[in-house]
Amino acid sequence: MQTHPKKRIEIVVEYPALRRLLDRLDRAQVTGYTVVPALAGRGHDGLWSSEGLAGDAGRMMMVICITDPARLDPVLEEVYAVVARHIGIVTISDVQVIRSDHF
Amino acid sequence: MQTHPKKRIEIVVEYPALRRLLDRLDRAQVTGYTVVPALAGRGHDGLWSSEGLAGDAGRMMMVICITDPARLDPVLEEVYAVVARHIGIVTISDVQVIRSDHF
Amino acid sequence: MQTHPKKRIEIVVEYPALRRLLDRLDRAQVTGYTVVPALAGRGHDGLWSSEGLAGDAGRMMMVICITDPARLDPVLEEVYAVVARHIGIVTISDVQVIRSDHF
Amino acid sequence: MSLVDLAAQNLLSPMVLFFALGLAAALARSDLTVPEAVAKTLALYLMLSIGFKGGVEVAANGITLRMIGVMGVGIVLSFALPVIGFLILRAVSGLSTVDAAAVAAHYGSISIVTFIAATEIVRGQNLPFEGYIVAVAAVMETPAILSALLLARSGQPTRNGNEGLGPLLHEVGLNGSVVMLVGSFLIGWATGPKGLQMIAPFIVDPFRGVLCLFLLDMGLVAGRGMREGARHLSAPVLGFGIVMPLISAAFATLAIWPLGLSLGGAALFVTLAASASYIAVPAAMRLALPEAKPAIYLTLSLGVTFPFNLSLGIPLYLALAGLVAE
Amino acid sequence: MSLVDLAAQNLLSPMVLFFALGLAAALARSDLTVPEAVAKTLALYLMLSIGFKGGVEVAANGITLRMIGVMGVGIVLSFALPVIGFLILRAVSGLSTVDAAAVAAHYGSISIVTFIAATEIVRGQNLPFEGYIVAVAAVMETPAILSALLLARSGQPTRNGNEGLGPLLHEVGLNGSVVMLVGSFLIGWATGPKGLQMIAPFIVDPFRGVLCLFLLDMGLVAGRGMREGARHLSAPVLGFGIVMPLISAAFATLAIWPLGLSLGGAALFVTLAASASYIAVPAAMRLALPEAKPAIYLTLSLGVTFPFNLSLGIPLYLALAGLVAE
Amino acid sequence: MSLVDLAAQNLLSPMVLFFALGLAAALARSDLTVPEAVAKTLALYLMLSIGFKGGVEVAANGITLRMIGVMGVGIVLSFALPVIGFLILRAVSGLSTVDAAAVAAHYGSISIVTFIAATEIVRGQNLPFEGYIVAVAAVMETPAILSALLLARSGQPTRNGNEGLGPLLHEVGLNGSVVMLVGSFLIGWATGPKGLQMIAPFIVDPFRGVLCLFLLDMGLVAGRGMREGARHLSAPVLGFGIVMPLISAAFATLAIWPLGLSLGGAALFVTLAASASYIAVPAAMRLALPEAKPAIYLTLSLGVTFPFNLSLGIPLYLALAGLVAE
Ligand SMILES: Nc1ncnc2c1ncn2[C@@H]1O[C@H](COP(=O)(O)O)[C@@H](O)[C@H]1O
Ligand SMILES: Nc1ncnc2c1ncn2[C@@H]1O[C@H](COP(=O)(O)O)[C@@H](O)[C@H]1O
Ligand SMILES: Nc1ncnc2c1ncn2[C@@H]1O[C@H](COP(=O)(O)O)[C@@H](O)[C@H]1O
Ligand code: NA
Ligand code: NA
Ligand code: NA
Repeated sequence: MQTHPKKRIEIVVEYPALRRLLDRLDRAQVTGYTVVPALAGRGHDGLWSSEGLAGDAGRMMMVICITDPARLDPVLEEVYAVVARHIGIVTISDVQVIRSDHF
Repeated sequence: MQTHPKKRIEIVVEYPALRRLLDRLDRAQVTGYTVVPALAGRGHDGLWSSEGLAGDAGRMMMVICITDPARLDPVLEEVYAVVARHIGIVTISDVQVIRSDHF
Repeated sequence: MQTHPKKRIEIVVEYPALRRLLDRLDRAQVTGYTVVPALAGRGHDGLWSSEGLAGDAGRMMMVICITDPARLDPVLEEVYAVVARHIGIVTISDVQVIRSDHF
Repeated sequence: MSLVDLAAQNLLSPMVLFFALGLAAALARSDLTVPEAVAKTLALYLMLSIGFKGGVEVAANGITLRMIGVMGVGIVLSFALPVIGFLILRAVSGLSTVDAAAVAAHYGSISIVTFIAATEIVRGQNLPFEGYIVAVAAVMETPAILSALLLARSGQPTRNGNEGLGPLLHEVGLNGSVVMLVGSFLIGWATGPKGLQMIAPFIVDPFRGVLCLFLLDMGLVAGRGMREGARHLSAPVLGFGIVMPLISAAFATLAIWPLGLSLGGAALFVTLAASASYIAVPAAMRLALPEAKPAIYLTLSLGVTFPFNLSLGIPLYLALAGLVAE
Repeated sequence: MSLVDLAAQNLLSPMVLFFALGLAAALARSDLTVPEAVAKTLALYLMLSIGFKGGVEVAANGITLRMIGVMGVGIVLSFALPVIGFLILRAVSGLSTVDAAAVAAHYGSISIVTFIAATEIVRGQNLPFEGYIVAVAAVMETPAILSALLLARSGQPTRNGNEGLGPLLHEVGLNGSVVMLVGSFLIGWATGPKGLQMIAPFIVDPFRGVLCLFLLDMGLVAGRGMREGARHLSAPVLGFGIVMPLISAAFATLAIWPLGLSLGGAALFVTLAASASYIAVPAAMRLALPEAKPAIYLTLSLGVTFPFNLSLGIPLYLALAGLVAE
Repeated sequence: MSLVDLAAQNLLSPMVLFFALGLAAALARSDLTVPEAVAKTLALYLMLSIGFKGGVEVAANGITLRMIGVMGVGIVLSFALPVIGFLILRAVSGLSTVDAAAVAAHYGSISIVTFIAATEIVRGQNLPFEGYIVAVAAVMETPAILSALLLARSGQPTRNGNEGLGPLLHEVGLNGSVVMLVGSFLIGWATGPKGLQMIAPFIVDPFRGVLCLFLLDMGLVAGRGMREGARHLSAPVLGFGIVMPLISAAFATLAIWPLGLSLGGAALFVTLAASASYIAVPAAMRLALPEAKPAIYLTLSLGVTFPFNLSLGIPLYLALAGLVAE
């Protein structure tokens, strides 16, 4: 099957900043994204776990966004504007997709 | 450590089509897959969120399948048969695994 | 934006072994990891689903760990020590990150 | 009690107000949410409770010819109403064949929460009703789906055949909510009043409070759906979401006239006909007619018809039922 | 009431019927599920409730020599039964040493839900029972695990030593379900009847209804397990899942003969011995004996022994207890 | 009843003991957890119940000048207490401006669970209290956040302006827990005692039991937080977590002296002032002052102040209230 190269951006970010991040992604006109819940983790800011939490501070989310390599930089800039101030990380990788027009 | 190249297929698909997708993966004789719940997302078909949903229409799932490069095309064909008609996307990337015989 | 190459280790492992795995990652001095719940899957040990489970045996988790290429091998060894005896798989892929010092 | 009084009293019930709270919170973009796992469980609970109680009543009163008659009428309506809905939609809205069929399916099938809300109103008026009505609800869930599939195929010859009707029927018939409702009904029937007594502190006493929480959640989901889905609904489609329940109610009123149901039972039956599915049918449509846009049918059923029925519809159906009930 | 009547009555209780509904739904491949978060919470609720109520009874009656005796017998049985189970499995089944030890561990330990179902049956017969039996349940959970580890090592010299016994004991002893049961027992003990009165509308009144929902879920999980796991179970292993509980029951009946328990208490003790763990021991086995195949022990405990005990076993154990109780 | 008796009785209540169980389990590294979805729902339930009941009381007693006065005093305290807290922290702890402001915000705002625990103690002493106190709780939630933002900016001129105050106020004011509390209050007000009667078996009867389960969960989270966060807390900061509630309580006691509240109402008001937020404010701080370290303010509020208030604080505040109440 013919495939087309894209970039996959994976962001782990604290829940309270999620809405801001998604607004930024919309502003960067990405064609889509998917949010996956994270359960626990560790980083510079220490260990966390969402088990038992009644509130939203202290939960983390993983956001996956497939985008065109040509649009990577503007998208990363928007993402970075949020993640730089909040608890979170960003990774970028190469992927192939089937329907190029979808992204 | 010695590693072996494989392909990682990541599928985001609406929950009602999940059983069909997994049946197709079985038919394509993949050695395994993992299903991860998605919480929210956006794509051509608009925004969605599974929060508060009592029913299953409107939920999305992420399916991850590691497969041999040689078997990629037949697997993709089965996957595509489901995803083409349903709400969802497919990405493929390169990964390394430790135990080649496991996949 | 300038990016730096890292390795992304993705581990799917049964829940009862999770604490051991995370202890091993700490021992290998990774800078962090993220745990994502898995919902269902299939592998050599058959089908499983966490739906309806009151106990923890039979659940699976996905652990994602971004690490420096130079530290990959010692980390993989610790990971492998757990996964070899338990139900689970390990994949490694190349990713880029923005802030190199974070990892 | 006059229709206006009844409507006013209904609008001030905790149930309707919690739904309104959810709706308002979602429209104001509050981050209030009920976790998905809990929403699903609340739905299971409501079906367990309503099914069980219905079964217990049938155990107490036995099967009657009238019961079989009402179930028969229910099945016929579930088959027929989608056809009427489909023809209306094709005439007045610009919806495609497939979208029109999918929407119509929802209106032939039923909404258990609308039904439950109606039982609370009926009970609030101290009206008894036939316990087997919940079985009628169960048999009305699925015929509409078949009806809609035939309608959709009338447009595109054999497009949807690739998975076959067999698996689809299996998936629809064994849909979790159907199994829960029917299973609990059968268990209630088997164990009777003695069984009910054992678990009443769980399925009877807190029932209305749980319903409030569930309606809060439905308000949240409906409000979010309206925010996202409104632009997919043209004026004629919106109008359909209000008019179709009234048409269904009129047909149902006529259809059960000869059957001599109690006032409470008749009101519930009319409500069933007028209600639109939002759990079982959407899931079936994603399988059977994936080309149909969920933004249209989900928004219409949950965001327009459900609020209408909950607030104004049910009191009206009770008044309608008064015209034909014993 | 005769054994047959009792069994028949039990089979028609809402509890058993909801389990059967879950089983049937899973075997028919319905998509009915109870969310994992809710299943876990239902289990916590049941342990909170049963532990607390047991503690309250001990607060009312004080510690007796008999209580200490029964706990001692329970611990001995939990250690000893796995040995018997292991020898039987090695003799009649083709299971490896590790698999046989892992399976045997489940039968020495106990199942709280089986215990709870038995308390409901005992209560349904208006039989009082000793409140401390729930403490006996708690102390019987873990000895079987140690026993099984020793059995497994009898086969392969020192293979499992790499994590040490210390961390394992910590993980098993502080297993969430053990902590919940013991902790609630102690709190019930400390607060006594006054504490119970405060939270009775939560832990007493709806208890049986919640149990029905939990048993529905267990039926679903058991049914799914049977569909997936059945091919891993040979005929001798299947038979073990029925025969071993009977053997355990026989030993337990003899062992408590001298202790003079009430009929209700004796029936519960025999049930504990005959029950097989499906939460605490499987988790421990994944840690201690990861080579043992979960498809075997989980399917056997949850898919064979639990349904047997719930439907026929408990009435039988009640009859057995009648032979030795005061 | 003397203060010592009251404290002793409180320490032996099921509520406090379940919190202690959770704390102990987490500190011992047990894997006992309450699923997140359930924890969130328990919190929603508590707010629904407490809000609704408060509204019903206001419906019964009407709005009074005193009510408006107490709300006004509450708002002023919520604004003022963070300033006091901030000054103390800057004087005695080494915390940065931003961290000190973030911590101070928690102490100006309130904790609904602390409030609920206090209502149970007050009720246990058969003391009536003003229903509108729950509305006072609601209005005290957010002013402290604004206060803290101003304090933080006093340090770094315009650093946090990049998202604007508007969106922040929207997110804070429509925070799920605030909406749930205020919405339920209004619904209770609108439906009055008749509405309460309908849903009392859900929101009243099991309330204390649900609270126990929630406190178990809070103990688990607090214990885990203490294990992780303790190293972030210096001795002065730890001390602040005990002393600040006492200071707040003293101010609150003086401030309501002239208002003539009942003993129960006064005790609850003082408790509100002395309590520290752990749901609404942390979420707001992550948005408004992301540079502030959550390990400090979450650990302090949940791991130090909450346990102190639950065990010793509330009895003390009840005694304090006795000095000024009618
Ligand atoms: N560019 C993208 N990156 C990540 N996820 C996407 C993307 N596009 C779509 N998705 C996910 O796939 C789902 C279906 O996409 P669509 O069919 O375009 O509506 C969306 O709801 C998202 O969860
Ligand atoms: N090829 C695969 N692709 C994705 N996930 C897999 C694959 N094989 C195994 N897994 C996951 O890893 C778990 C354990 O695998 P196994 O040890 O082979 O049973 C499975 O239950 C799946 O969740
Ligand atoms: N090296 C890493 N690999 C995977 N996830 C990480 C890594 N570092 C941080 N994270 C995730 O990102 C969150 C925030 O990271 P930090 O800002 O470093 O505390 C952590 O809690 C983890 O969930
Ligand atoms: Na209908
Ligand atoms: Na046993
Ligand atoms: Na305060």
